[in-house]
Amino acid sequence: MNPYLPFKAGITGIRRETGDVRTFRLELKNGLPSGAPGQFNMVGYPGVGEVPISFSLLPSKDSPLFEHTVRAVGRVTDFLAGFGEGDEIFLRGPFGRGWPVNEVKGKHLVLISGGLGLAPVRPVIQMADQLNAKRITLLHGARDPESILFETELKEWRKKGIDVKLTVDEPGEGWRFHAGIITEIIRPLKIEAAETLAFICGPEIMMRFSARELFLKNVPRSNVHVSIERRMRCGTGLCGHCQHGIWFVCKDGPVFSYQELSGYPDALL
Amino acid sequence: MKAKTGYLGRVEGEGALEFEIHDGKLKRLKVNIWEPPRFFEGMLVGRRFDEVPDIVSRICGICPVSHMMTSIRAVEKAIGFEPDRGTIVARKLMSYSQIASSHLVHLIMLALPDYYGKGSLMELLPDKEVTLKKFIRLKETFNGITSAFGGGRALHPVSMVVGGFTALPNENRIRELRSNLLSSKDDLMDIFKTVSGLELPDLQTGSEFVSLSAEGEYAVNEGQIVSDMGLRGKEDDYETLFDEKEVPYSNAKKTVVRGRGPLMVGALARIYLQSDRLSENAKKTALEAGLIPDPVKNPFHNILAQAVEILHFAEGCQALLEIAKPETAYLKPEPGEGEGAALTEAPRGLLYHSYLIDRGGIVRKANIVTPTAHNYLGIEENLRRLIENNINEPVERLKLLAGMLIRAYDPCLSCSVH
Amino acid sequence: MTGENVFQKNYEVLICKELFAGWVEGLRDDFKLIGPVGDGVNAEFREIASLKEANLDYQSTMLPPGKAYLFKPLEEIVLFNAGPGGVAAEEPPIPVQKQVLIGVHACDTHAVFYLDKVFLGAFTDPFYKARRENTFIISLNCKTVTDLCFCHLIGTGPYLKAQSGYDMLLTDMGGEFLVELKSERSKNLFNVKGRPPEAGDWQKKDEMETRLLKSFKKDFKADGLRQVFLSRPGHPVLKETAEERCLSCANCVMVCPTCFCHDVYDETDLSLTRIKRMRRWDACQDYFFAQVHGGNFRSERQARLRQFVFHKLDYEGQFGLKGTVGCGRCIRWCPTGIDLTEIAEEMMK
Amino acid sequence: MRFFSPGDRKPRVGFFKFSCCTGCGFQLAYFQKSLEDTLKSFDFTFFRLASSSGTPEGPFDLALVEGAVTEPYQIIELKKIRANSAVLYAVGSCAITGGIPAIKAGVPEMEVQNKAYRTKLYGLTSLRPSVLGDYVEIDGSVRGCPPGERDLQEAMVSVLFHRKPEFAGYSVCVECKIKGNICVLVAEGLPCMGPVTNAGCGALCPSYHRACYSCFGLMGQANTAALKGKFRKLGLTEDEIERRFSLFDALETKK
Ligand SMILES: Cc1cc2nc3c(=O)[nH]c(=O)nc-3n(C[C@H](O)[C@H](O)[C@H](O)COP(=O)(O)OP(=O)(O)OC[C@H]3O[C@@H](n4cnc5c(N)ncnc54)[C@H](O)[C@@H]3O)c2cc1C
Ligand code: SF4
Ligand code: SF4
Ligand code: SF4
Repeated sequence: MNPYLPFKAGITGIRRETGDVRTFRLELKNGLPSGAPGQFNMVGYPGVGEVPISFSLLPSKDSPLFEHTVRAVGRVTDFLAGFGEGDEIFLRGPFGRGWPVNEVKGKHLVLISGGLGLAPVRPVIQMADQLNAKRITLLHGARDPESILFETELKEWRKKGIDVKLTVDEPGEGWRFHAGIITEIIRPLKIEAAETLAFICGPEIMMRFSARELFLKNVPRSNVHVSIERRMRCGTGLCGHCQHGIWFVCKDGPVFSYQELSGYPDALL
Repeated sequence: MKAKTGYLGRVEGEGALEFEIHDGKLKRLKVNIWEPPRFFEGMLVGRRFDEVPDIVSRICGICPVSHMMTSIRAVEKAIGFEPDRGTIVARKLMSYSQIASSHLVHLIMLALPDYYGKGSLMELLPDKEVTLKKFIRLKETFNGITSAFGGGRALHPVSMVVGGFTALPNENRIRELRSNLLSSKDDLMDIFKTVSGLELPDLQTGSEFVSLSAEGEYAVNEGQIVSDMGLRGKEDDYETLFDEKEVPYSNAKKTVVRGRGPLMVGALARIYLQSDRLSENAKKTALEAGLIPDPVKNPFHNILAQAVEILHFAEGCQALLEIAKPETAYLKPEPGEGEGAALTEAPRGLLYHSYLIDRGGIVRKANIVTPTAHNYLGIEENLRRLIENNINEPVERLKLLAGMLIRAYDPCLSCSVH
Repeated sequence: MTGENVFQKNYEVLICKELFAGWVEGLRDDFKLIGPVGDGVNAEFREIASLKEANLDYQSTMLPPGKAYLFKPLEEIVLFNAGPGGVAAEEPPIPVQKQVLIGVHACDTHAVFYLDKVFLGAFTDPFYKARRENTFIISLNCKTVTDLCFCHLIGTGPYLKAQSGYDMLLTDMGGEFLVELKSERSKNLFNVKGRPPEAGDWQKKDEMETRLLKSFKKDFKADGLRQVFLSRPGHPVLKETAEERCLSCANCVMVCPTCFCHDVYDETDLSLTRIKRMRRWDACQDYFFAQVHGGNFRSERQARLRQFVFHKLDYEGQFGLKGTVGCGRCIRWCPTGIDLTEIAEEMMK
Repeated sequence: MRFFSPGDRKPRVGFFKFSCCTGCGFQLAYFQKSLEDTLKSFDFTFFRLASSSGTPEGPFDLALVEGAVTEPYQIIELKKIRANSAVLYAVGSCAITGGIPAIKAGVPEMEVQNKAYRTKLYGLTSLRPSVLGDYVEIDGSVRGCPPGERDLQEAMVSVLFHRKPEFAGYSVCVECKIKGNICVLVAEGLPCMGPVTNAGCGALCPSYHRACYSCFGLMGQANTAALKGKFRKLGLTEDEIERRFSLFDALETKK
């Protein structure tokens, strides 16, 4: 099989999250979709190109539909932003190694996300019931209250027993939660270092400082997982663009433990 | 009444026509060429002799080969270099194919719409769909030759240099070019028919017809100066035979035959002066078009002459491709001191380049006179005649006629200013 | 290659060169013959009609044979047709042309093993796979070395020691070739009778190899780089070389026999009916290579040069093989002669 | 489909010319391979070279502008074009790096003029050459002299698709290697400009056994000092080196 052949997916719904971020609800035209939390698809359109986009919701027993949450920043993503319900897009996947959800059992799972970084974390929350975690904490930071993603779902997540803490850089009128950078809500967190597993996703600099906060609490490097971003053309470990040290971020990642990443140049981490 | 075209569409470069009619008399007329000057003659000073062709190529986007060719010959004369036979053959192929190609674009894209009262070829679609397709096939054929010999592109070719060609196409490619030409015969005839079927306005010019002339061949890359008024001379005599005048309202200069008046160069003048050296087929069509044996000196007929020349040069290419060899035609030129002048026939007519080169191979002086500069004065004079002959026509008609006449010359304003 | 077992000995013969050439010519009915044409280090693997056109005494080529003929510089990977009914994806045809690569040196043979790891690893590239399977590789032990060769330090030459992954190994024994068959299919294909080699022949081969090993000019310590690289990624030699000499022209990685990076882009015709998804050799030395929306991971020239040096000399963990095979091409074809082994040595100081 | 399909209004294109040879215009309207599709897929509402109808006033879905800026009136026109156009691409070396017209940037203005004209023309208002990007924001550069077919096609397709373009940004050497040419700089010591020149031509010169003369202009982040050093080693004089770099990049070298 030619791994470059994309599948068609129909857009069954579009949700405008914030200014330039949209969530596309998708349905594969042929075959059944699959995927694990933290994995991504190469999403695009012929004549425009393909870019890596994480699952923000996975297909499940209840529904074959899945979601991608996309910020319009350039050639491909701007083009995607022009699509409407009923349109078709093209994708390949799922690719990559996602979050190590099998290791969560019995641990305190700390999810830390910044901005759009919440999208790849959402499938973890989606399957929270099956993880058998001792505790789940979600720390999420955004620029301002308007740019908090999936706001309507936060209540539901809290109902599931997830401890959700929010912070924004620029609070407006009526903001009830913390104001400031993400590390400020990590610091007061009470955790048992060895029993803690952290999944972090967001801008590299935010991931670096968040991880440092955890290390200060003695969380081992091998327990801190980050999802990193590199340029990708193929998604299958062949085009070479995503190489970081010995890793191909597309097939060996995008999720890595801090342990695995340390020592290689050309990263903010 | 004042009439003005804001700009001249479908000509190469920037210019406009203005005239005034008062009491049924034409008072004032000028073709204003505001094409911005780039001062090539100034820029060339201080550059090395082997850079000249690449620079002058950028005088014009439709006849770059002519500028390269003329400068190469002038430079080679200045430094005392003799090209080999293979080079001469390949150079002719470059010029022939470029002239055919340039004529094609003029006839179909620039001139044709006038005769249907339209602004562009696109507006003639889908009626002229077939013509468009043939036109594209033919341009591929001729551009194919220029680019095969010119280093991969027909526009600003790279492999034609002082000394010869840095590489030539291989046998397969040459064979392919031959067979493309062979299968273009019908298309060529159809284009000729399209053009010869047009109804051309009447006019008679008093301009002196000037072209090159060579022994036994239709002169293009080299020859003697001849005219229908008895002018005779070598290319080295050019500056004593012709004079350039600068006019305050235009960035282009006007050339005259010294002591006489305006001249006309280009396809019509060439056929007028060298019809006996046209290929058999071209001769037949020239006869059919009434360009021989008793020609009227009607500048509008220039487009007929171009159509005939396309046939002539297609056959010329065919013959040359038979003898073209894929061996590299290149001898390394050594810088030398001297002065050299060359004249060639560009698509639009006589083109002159001359250079003074110093011991280190550096250009010290350059002079370039283009076909449109040669035609400029004649264009204005003929416009005057045309309008006076039709003075009672409505002004819109006069503007159209005037535009058609200017376009018939296929002027190149970028060249004229350079 | 894939799945084939190490081949037992005893398929070795000495045959005269003319006979061998005759056999090669006989392959023409089924295979495209591709061999080295030209002299010295500027030879070129090209399609040939017979061995007469080839020069098996060539020293090196600019483009490596394996990469050039298995992983094409430019090819279509998906086609799309667009029409009123929408857009449909179509698989471009899988290459079926059989070809023989004749005279592949040991380093270049090893480079193919590296490419196998890339293109036949976690994901299989269908085009590479098809070409690989349709390619019969006749390797050749070197007779001379160039002053830039360092395969002896990497273990990839000058004599080929690998027992599988290619089809046939030639050693020039003067008037004869020592032919060693290394694949099942070569046994089926090679039907020429010759003289079985004797102890003396093997001894002669060993002596030739020893002599050759002594003629290498290059010497540097390829081991122990790991630590140096990890501890001093900002070594001044990288910065100086990058700023003063590196052009970011990418010649080094384009000629590298193991560099596999490529770009993928869409070529659309103006009628919007036909879209070709293309891949083209790409290079980490190019400024845009590691650019993403929010930044560029290797915007500095020094970082790009380092990626190249580390990827070739270190990062063995990636595929379990060294990224370099010691062919010296990146040094030779670098316009300013940047030498990754000199950089490594400087860093080790 | 999201892009202009046959039923849609064709994108309106304006083509403008400043100081240059009109070669870019001819490349688009005549020489390039997709001529038929180009003529049919777009509505050239202003294209002096190809049409006497239309208006320069716009509005345009795409404005293509060729030529260097060497006259004051061009700056005013350019700003107007920008204001009337959704997308504006600079086309050709003259508009992008200054190209050949910029050679005169290295010489005092009057000196060059006096070599070309004997008398003083009152209409002459020539300025030191400059490029489009000096005056307005451009959405992309279709490089080359003439523009390369790959980028030209990309420019046109990007408008049909309503998407951002992706132009070649790597060196000519990349294309040269893809073609498999034996490098003329390394193997023969010809002063090839390929290592610092933006790709897009398909490595024409080296493919025809000639040293690249940089008609596509310097690529971003070109290490000109390093190449000059190499040329020095090849035995070129400072003058020769200077001339090689000032043929198409005079504005860059004469800064
Ligand atoms: C594993 C992974 C998961 C991602 N998940 C999401 C997601 O869920 N939602 C979301 O909005 N974005 C996500 N991104 C980022 C997204 O891929 C980029 O925003 C996108 O590639 C930008 O492409 P563009 O064509 O719109 O922009 P341009 O800037 O025009 O990019 C041009 C080309 O550069 C490359 N490129 C540019 N930026 C990136 C980038 N950040 N990462 C990789 N390649 C890049 C692409 O190949 C692209 O075709 C993810 C990235 C990675 C690596
Ligand atoms: S070939 Fe040399 S100059 Fe060019 S990118 Fe590689 S190391 Fe740098
Ligand atoms: S990252 Fe660079 S050195 Fe490594 S394979 Fe890609 S191009 Fe070659
Ligand atoms: S010939 Fe020129 S363009 Fe080609 S690789 Fe060599 S230096 Fe680069």
